[in-house]
Amino acid sequence: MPVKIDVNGELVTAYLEGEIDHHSARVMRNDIDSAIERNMPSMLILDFRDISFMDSSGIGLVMGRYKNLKKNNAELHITNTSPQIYKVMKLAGLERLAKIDKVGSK
Amino acid sequence: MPVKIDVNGELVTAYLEGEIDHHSARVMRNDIDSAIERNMPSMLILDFRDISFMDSSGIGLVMGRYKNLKKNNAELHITNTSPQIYKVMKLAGLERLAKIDKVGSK
Amino acid sequence: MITNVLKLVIPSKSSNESFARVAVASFVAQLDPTLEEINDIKTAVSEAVTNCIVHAYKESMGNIYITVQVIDNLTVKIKVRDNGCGIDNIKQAMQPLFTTGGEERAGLGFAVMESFMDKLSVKSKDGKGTVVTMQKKLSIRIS
Amino acid sequence: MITNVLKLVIPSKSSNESFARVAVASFVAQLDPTLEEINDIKTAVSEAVTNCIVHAYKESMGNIYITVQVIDNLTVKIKVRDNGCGIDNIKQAMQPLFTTGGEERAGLGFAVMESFMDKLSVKSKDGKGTVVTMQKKLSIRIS
Ligand SMILES: Nc1ncnc2c1ncn2[C@@H]1O[C@H](COP(=O)(O)OP(=O)(O)O)[C@@H](O)[C@H]1O
Ligand SMILES: Nc1ncnc2c1ncn2[C@@H]1O[C@H](COP(=O)(O)OP(=O)(O)O)[C@@H](O)[C@H]1O
Repeated sequence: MPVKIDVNGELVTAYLEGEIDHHSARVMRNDIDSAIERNMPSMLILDFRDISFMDSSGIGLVMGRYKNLKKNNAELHITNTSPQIYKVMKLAGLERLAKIDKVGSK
Repeated sequence: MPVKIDVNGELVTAYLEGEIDHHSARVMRNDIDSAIERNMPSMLILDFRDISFMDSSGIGLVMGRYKNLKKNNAELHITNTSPQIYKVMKLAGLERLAKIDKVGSK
Repeated sequence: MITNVLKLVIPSKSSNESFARVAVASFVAQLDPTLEEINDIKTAVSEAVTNCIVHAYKESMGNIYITVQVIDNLTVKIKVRDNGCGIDNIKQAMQPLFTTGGEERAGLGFAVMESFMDKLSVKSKDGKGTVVTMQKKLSIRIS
Repeated sequence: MITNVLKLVIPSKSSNESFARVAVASFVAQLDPTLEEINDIKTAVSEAVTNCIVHAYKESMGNIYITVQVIDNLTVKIKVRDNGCGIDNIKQAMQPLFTTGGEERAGLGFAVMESFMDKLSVKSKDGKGTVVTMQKKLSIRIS
């Protein structure tokens, strides 16, 4: 199970697990999208605390979910990014689309 | 430092660290031998708690030290062997030369 | 002087992406790089290998050839080669956000390689394949 | 059916011993082996690679060729090849405790490979090199 979903009213949190690359991103994408569809959250939190590695496939993953949420005017929030993950997100300019918290920040 | 030496009267304990293969065994061998020479123990304990891997180069290492100790009628004791290490020692019949304690046994 | 070399060949199965970057990272780990350096290399290799799988061989299967050269125990030179479809406009392909991979590709693979490594060069022949060469000099460690 | 293949070439530097076994282990890890299975494979590979470094190429340097074939996602077949000095009496070489490596070699490399893997075969030509082929079938995991 690479994604654990936690629903709290209009707030949905997806806890991602493992490594994000092209290979693993497929399954995660489906899991998150069906959670969005089912729960129609006004805010989605993607929690990266258990992601040990991410390449630009993870950017595709985040951007795709961002677009999906936009349709319902919902917000995206990214938490617990390790330095490696944050560096990739920074390069992609993801902080212009979503609030990004580094690991350890609260 | 792949070997930490602890001297307690005639009892010398060598705490090995890292992985034991042909490459790493050289340094460990020298460290242990000079501790034997310096302290002339009546018992040497080789502690494997921080050894994460060992191949048959480790057998050579143990047998060589056993022979060195024999010259002074000293004993050899092996402690904290992981299942992987114990399996290699078992194959070599090392339990006929030294008392071997598995990790977690006391 | 080349002080160590690794050659590695794997089929373009997407489950090998993870293996490829871990293998290169553990080879480079012998040089005692910083965590950031090793992560940069891992990420760049992941991009290059993924491109072979996603773009070069698309629906087909082929071999991915990875060579890692260590120069003077300090500089890491990595080649990732495929015999796939090739890139006809390399300049365009290397532009950030450009992708032919559809919705879920960010078009940032080359941007990551360029920014995380010191040097990047791409050579390609249409229908023949592509070679990506990347280089990174590690910081000198005082030990 | 061969479901995955890894080819790996490294020079016979003793610092590559650790890399070689870790690389093979992480390749095999894709099959979700037990910890004991992965450790058995790691140990057997370590023995075969060390033999190339210590015996085949002794004071010289040469390449070590490692091939890992995964068959039906269940059986792992590993070849370790060198172009070194070769073994003139294989039967004798494979005997437990036999070594030409002096004091610090236990003469148990082949014994470990034989006991930790399901199959072992050794082919060698004097002055030409040696190929060690080992095979292990993983236990079927119910998941
Ligand atoms: N090895 C390759 N073989 C063929 N085409 C490639 C290769 N690598 C990259 N490309 C082309 O370059 C484009 C940009 O690549 P990249 O920056 O890595 O982004 P992405 O992989 O997200 O598309 C790809 O969409 C593809 O058209
Ligand atoms: N790749 C090889 N090339 C040449 N000789 C080898 C090779 N592998 C093994 N041998 C010979 O076989 C002997 C036994 O090997 P082994 O059982 O692994 O024990 P050890 O490595 O401790 O000597 C070695 O001492 C050596 O003479």
